[in-house]
Amino acid sequence: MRKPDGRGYFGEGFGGRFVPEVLYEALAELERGMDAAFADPSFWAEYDAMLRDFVGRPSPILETTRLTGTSEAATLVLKREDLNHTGAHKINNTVGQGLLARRMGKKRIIAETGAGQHGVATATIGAKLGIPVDVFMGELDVERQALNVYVMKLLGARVHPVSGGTRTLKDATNEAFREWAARVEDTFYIIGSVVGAHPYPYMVREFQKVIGVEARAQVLERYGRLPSDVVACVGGGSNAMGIFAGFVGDAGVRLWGVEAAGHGLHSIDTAASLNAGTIGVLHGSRSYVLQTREGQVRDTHSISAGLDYPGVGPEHAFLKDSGRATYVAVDDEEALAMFHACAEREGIVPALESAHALAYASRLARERGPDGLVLVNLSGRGDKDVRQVAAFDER
Amino acid sequence: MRKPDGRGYFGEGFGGRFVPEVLYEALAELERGMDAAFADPSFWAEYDAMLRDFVGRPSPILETTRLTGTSEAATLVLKREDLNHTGAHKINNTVGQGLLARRMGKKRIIAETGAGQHGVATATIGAKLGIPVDVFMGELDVERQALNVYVMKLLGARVHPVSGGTRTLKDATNEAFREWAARVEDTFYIIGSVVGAHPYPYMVREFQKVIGVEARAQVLERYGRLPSDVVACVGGGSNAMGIFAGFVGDAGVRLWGVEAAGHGLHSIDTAASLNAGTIGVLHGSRSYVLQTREGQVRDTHSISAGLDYPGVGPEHAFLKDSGRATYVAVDDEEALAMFHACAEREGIVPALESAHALAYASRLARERGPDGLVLVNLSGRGDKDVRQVAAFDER
Amino acid sequence: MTGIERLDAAFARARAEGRGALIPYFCAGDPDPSTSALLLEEAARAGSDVIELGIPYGDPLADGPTIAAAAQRALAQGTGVDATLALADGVRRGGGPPVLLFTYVNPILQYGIEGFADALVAAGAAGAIVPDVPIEEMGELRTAFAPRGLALPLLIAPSTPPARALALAEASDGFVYVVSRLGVTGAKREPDFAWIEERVAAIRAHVDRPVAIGFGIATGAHARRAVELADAAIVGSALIDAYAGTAGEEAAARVRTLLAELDAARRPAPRSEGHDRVSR
Amino acid sequence: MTGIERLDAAFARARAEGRGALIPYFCAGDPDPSTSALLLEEAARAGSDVIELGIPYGDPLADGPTIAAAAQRALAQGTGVDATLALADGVRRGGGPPVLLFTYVNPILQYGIEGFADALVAAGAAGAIVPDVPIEEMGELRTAFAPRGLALPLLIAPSTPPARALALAEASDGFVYVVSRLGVTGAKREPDFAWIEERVAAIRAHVDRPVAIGFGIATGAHARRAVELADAAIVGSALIDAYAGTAGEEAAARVRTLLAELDAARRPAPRSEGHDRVSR
Ligand SMILES: Cc1ncc(COP(=O)(O)O)c(C=O)c1O
Ligand SMILES: Cc1ncc(COP(=O)(O)O)c(C=O)c1O
Repeated sequence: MRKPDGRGYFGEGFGGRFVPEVLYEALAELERGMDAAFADPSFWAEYDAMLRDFVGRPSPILETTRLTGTSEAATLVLKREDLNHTGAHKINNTVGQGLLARRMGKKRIIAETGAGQHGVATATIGAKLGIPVDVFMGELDVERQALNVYVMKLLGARVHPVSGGTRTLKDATNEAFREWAARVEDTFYIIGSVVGAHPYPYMVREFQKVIGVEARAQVLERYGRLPSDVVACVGGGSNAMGIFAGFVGDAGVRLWGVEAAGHGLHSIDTAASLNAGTIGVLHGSRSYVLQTREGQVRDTHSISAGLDYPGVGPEHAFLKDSGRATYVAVDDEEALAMFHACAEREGIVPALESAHALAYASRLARERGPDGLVLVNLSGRGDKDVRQVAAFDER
Repeated sequence: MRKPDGRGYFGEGFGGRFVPEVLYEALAELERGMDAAFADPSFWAEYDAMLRDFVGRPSPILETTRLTGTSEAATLVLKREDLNHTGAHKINNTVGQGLLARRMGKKRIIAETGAGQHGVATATIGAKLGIPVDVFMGELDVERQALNVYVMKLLGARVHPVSGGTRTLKDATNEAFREWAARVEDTFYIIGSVVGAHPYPYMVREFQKVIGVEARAQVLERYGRLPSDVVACVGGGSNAMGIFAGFVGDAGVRLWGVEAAGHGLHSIDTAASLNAGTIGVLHGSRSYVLQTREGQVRDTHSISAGLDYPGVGPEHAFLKDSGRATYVAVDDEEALAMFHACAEREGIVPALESAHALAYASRLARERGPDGLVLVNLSGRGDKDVRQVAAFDER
Repeated sequence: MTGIERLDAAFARARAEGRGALIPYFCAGDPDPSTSALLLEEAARAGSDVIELGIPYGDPLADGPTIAAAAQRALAQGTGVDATLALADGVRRGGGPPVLLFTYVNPILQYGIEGFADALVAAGAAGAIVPDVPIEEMGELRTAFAPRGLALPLLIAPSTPPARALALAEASDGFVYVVSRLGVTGAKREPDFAWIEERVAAIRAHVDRPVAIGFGIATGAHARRAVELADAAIVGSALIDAYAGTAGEEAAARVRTLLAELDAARRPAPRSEGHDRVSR
Repeated sequence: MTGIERLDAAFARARAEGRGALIPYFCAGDPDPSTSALLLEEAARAGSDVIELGIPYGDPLADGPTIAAAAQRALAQGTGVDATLALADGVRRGGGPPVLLFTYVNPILQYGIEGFADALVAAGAAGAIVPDVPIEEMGELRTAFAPRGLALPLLIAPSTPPARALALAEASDGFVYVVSRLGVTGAKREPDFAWIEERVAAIRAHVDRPVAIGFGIATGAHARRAVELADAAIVGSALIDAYAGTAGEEAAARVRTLLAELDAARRPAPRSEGHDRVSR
């Protein structure tokens, strides 16, 4: 798995750097800073130490015992990103970008957030490093995720509600870009997934790659063989790219990205960009986008806030078109059922995002039969979702 | 650190088995089962594997960078029990007792809970092992900790509100004992701290000892020496006994237990049993108890639900009276200030319980000066407390 | 007479009269101090052989909701150890039956064990049942109680292994307290008479001492079955349930009614009066 | 005449008349389709040298709240690419100044680049500003635009390094768009004229091409300073703010007033009339 080309393209046409000129040099500076850091073993040493002591890595793998409900299913193994500090894979990336921000001498960090997970992870690294953090969050999400808003504030971050557009993640991202444009010199923008303009999709993947590298070694050690399948949910795509990165060179391992079908792939209420979108430019790169024929970005829907995004990382578009990975979708109902099943049968309350991946992985494990070995990325814990599910179940 | 004597006493007079006859044989059976399990390497192998894959152990140690606010302070190191599955040290114990329950062929698990952490940890292991769980919880706590109640239900546990007495943890514990008395044969009672009748204080300590064993090795490896001081908060005392257990044989290491002073040690609103209590019997063992001169157990108060308990494990009473450990207290206000400081300066939202330990450890680190090496048990994460603190701060 | 001797005498009298013994339980100070005294008089008047009198305790591990709530009410009105002993003293002065205290261990520890024993003697109490002190922890209490002739009956539960049950029976003075079923006190759950029958037989085969059945004895029928199988019926929660929500004369009247039912039940039905029982 | 030629002619005329050029920006379809047409007529009548016409876009990364909100209103009423081109066509038919479209790249991609270029030609538009396509990504657009004589001016920002700025200036056709300050469009934040002065001088030293100043030009004073330092002032958010909340004739009148102020500001004060400027 290599760097994209000089202009930030994966394969022929996915990626790039579609941003206003005011940000161009900031991205170039970021790329230079990133290249220098990536070439510096002391940077990785710092990153590794932080992942170990602060984040709690390596995260374990856990064999499920009751999840598929049958002994005829494949072995189903969870990669436990839910055990990370702040409860999801997001922190792997914010630690990396935070250290890079400090190395580049930036005085301030900004971030966008939807459900609040990336905002919390960014506020967290800002607090640890002593760098002030401003988080942009759609007004609607500020209301829906009041608890995470308070956690970000506890961590010393300022949270800015964004009132434009659909008042959700997409608009928060727009606003973060705009804020960056206003203060490029002293500000580091920590993007939360493998999206955005080059070098973000590559950089975030490199910071999430630890998931796949660990998981590959762990599975080999425990089972003496590689998994037959690797499954991850795809919002922007960072947890999926992170785990895929460990296995993309293993031709025999099938890679599955699970999108949020919402009310259904063919409904208007979906968030499955790769399955129901078309190629376009959003937030600085070319990839699949849920959009109208006129090129307006569509409103999306998923029960899971972290998957409720109209775009997807360009490297996934490349993996899809090249056939290396397969992208499927799981709807709200199936994800919700799996949320409950995982809690009741495995003692783990998964993030609703991760429940999408689990649902598909569980199906796959039953299909594969006892010889299969399915590895699924449990990208986060579901504490953040409990209130929403409770409200949902009460209806 | 040894087993208590045959009757369950630590030193001369702390511990024992003060329970109604109906429970006596159940405790004897439990002791036999425990002894057999403890002598069986395969039991510990199962426990270790579960701690690794399910709980996420070992938990790391983390050097704080900004917490004491001065470079003149001792090195202050956190043991990260907050990173455990379900967010606190409680799960180490429920995994152990859960495996023992299964080994002993019990068909049902019961537990008491205050803030809900032990209830969640018990529901979690019940779900993982497929054993039904009933949790007893004071009516007042059910109201105050609605989120944890829902999490327990998600995990498949039944939660029974207890209306007697002060409608809090003490009464939930009474009720769990009563329920056990009614169904001793098929029921395993998982107590949540180093309290209760023999063999619970010993057994729970053994299941929490992993904290201290890990931490000792980690500190030695990282710093090439032992800590000068080890600090932990004390509610029932399990996280403290767990970390103390690693160091009690190292005469040069000072051990500090931090109780909740509430509104102040000399006020009526305190929960500091060792500092403000007298010797008595509560929940089956003799130890320090907050009680009236007539022997009625007093209402307690702490901002932290997990420390809001009128008793304390008998081994702590022994360590206090023998002088091996020192017990101090931190009040609501100082704990709350540290809750904020730790979030803002270290990027970790600590449990309010743990904030008591951190507050004292931070004082101690400043006293010790640069040569000191203070290890503090960060027993849990504060997500569960965020709502309460938000409400508190708004006043 | 020592406390133990008074208990022995009470059982001996019942035996001599060819009937079972009746042991009502009351929580001292409930529903209020003066009603509590009235209820004790009522119990004496109804011919109780022994009275069990509970010292109110806030964390009664062996008690169900009825007695726990009674204790809360009594505590809220300030009834402690001394007030309880004063009530016991009142029964003695009124010429009532021996009073056996029922108390958790912690109030005794705070009172001081020796002092507590002295106070029992001074109040003319026969001894105490301490449900959360198993025989293994009895040492200190026994050391204080034995020289003063105070009884310290032990409880045997369905979960007590047979050999241990015999040891407990042997170590009990006054009588052996057989718990009728698993669980805590309370009138809601039925006694397990099959188990009681078996257990009492085993005890009697080895130990010559009266056996009382308690926990869950709530009706005349229960009491009758208990005294058919053993020597005495202990009734607690059912009495408290009977006066629940009342006080004074009303409470006394309700207790009187239930005690009368229990009194009738403990007497062997004369064969000639068999039809009476049906028509009553 | 090609689009580029029309732009060149417009700037040449302004230069010949010894004044700065005025380039107002409007968001097509805002506040409603018919008012939008009225506003364009107003702009033509006021002697605008070029009109910048935005294709409404829901996720305008380079725009502040004013233009973003205008686009939302226009989209809500159904104004898309074709309606925007029809408005541009209307300006041409009415004999107005050259119209330069302002559009994000995604609507172009969905329209198809070649088709979009054809449509521009058909509507008589002079070219397009595409703010989210940096020069590195310009290839395809340039390939379609160049043979059709359509302009593709580039933006230079304060964060653009000097060498890159010269490269961008050289690659721009029609004019060089110098962004007056960091950040996105919007009338709230002041232009940084010191920086503009320096940057324009550097460009002029190397490139012979008109320079326009945009972003944050909100008042006559701003516009005057802009045309003192460069060749043209671009005014967008201030115009939209001016008609905010109105429509039809009222909106047109408000735009007329601001355009008059801007028109006055772009004309050099004749030295003999110096006192006039003070007394006005
Ligand atoms: C737990 C969890 N999983 C997955 C996602 C989706 O993001 P990505 O696709 O970048 O992994 C999120 C986003 O918030 C998340 O919180
Ligand atoms: C995080 C945390 N720390 C400490 C405690 C106190 O318990 P113990 O003293 O047994 O460690 C609790 C109890 O709920 C807890 O949740």
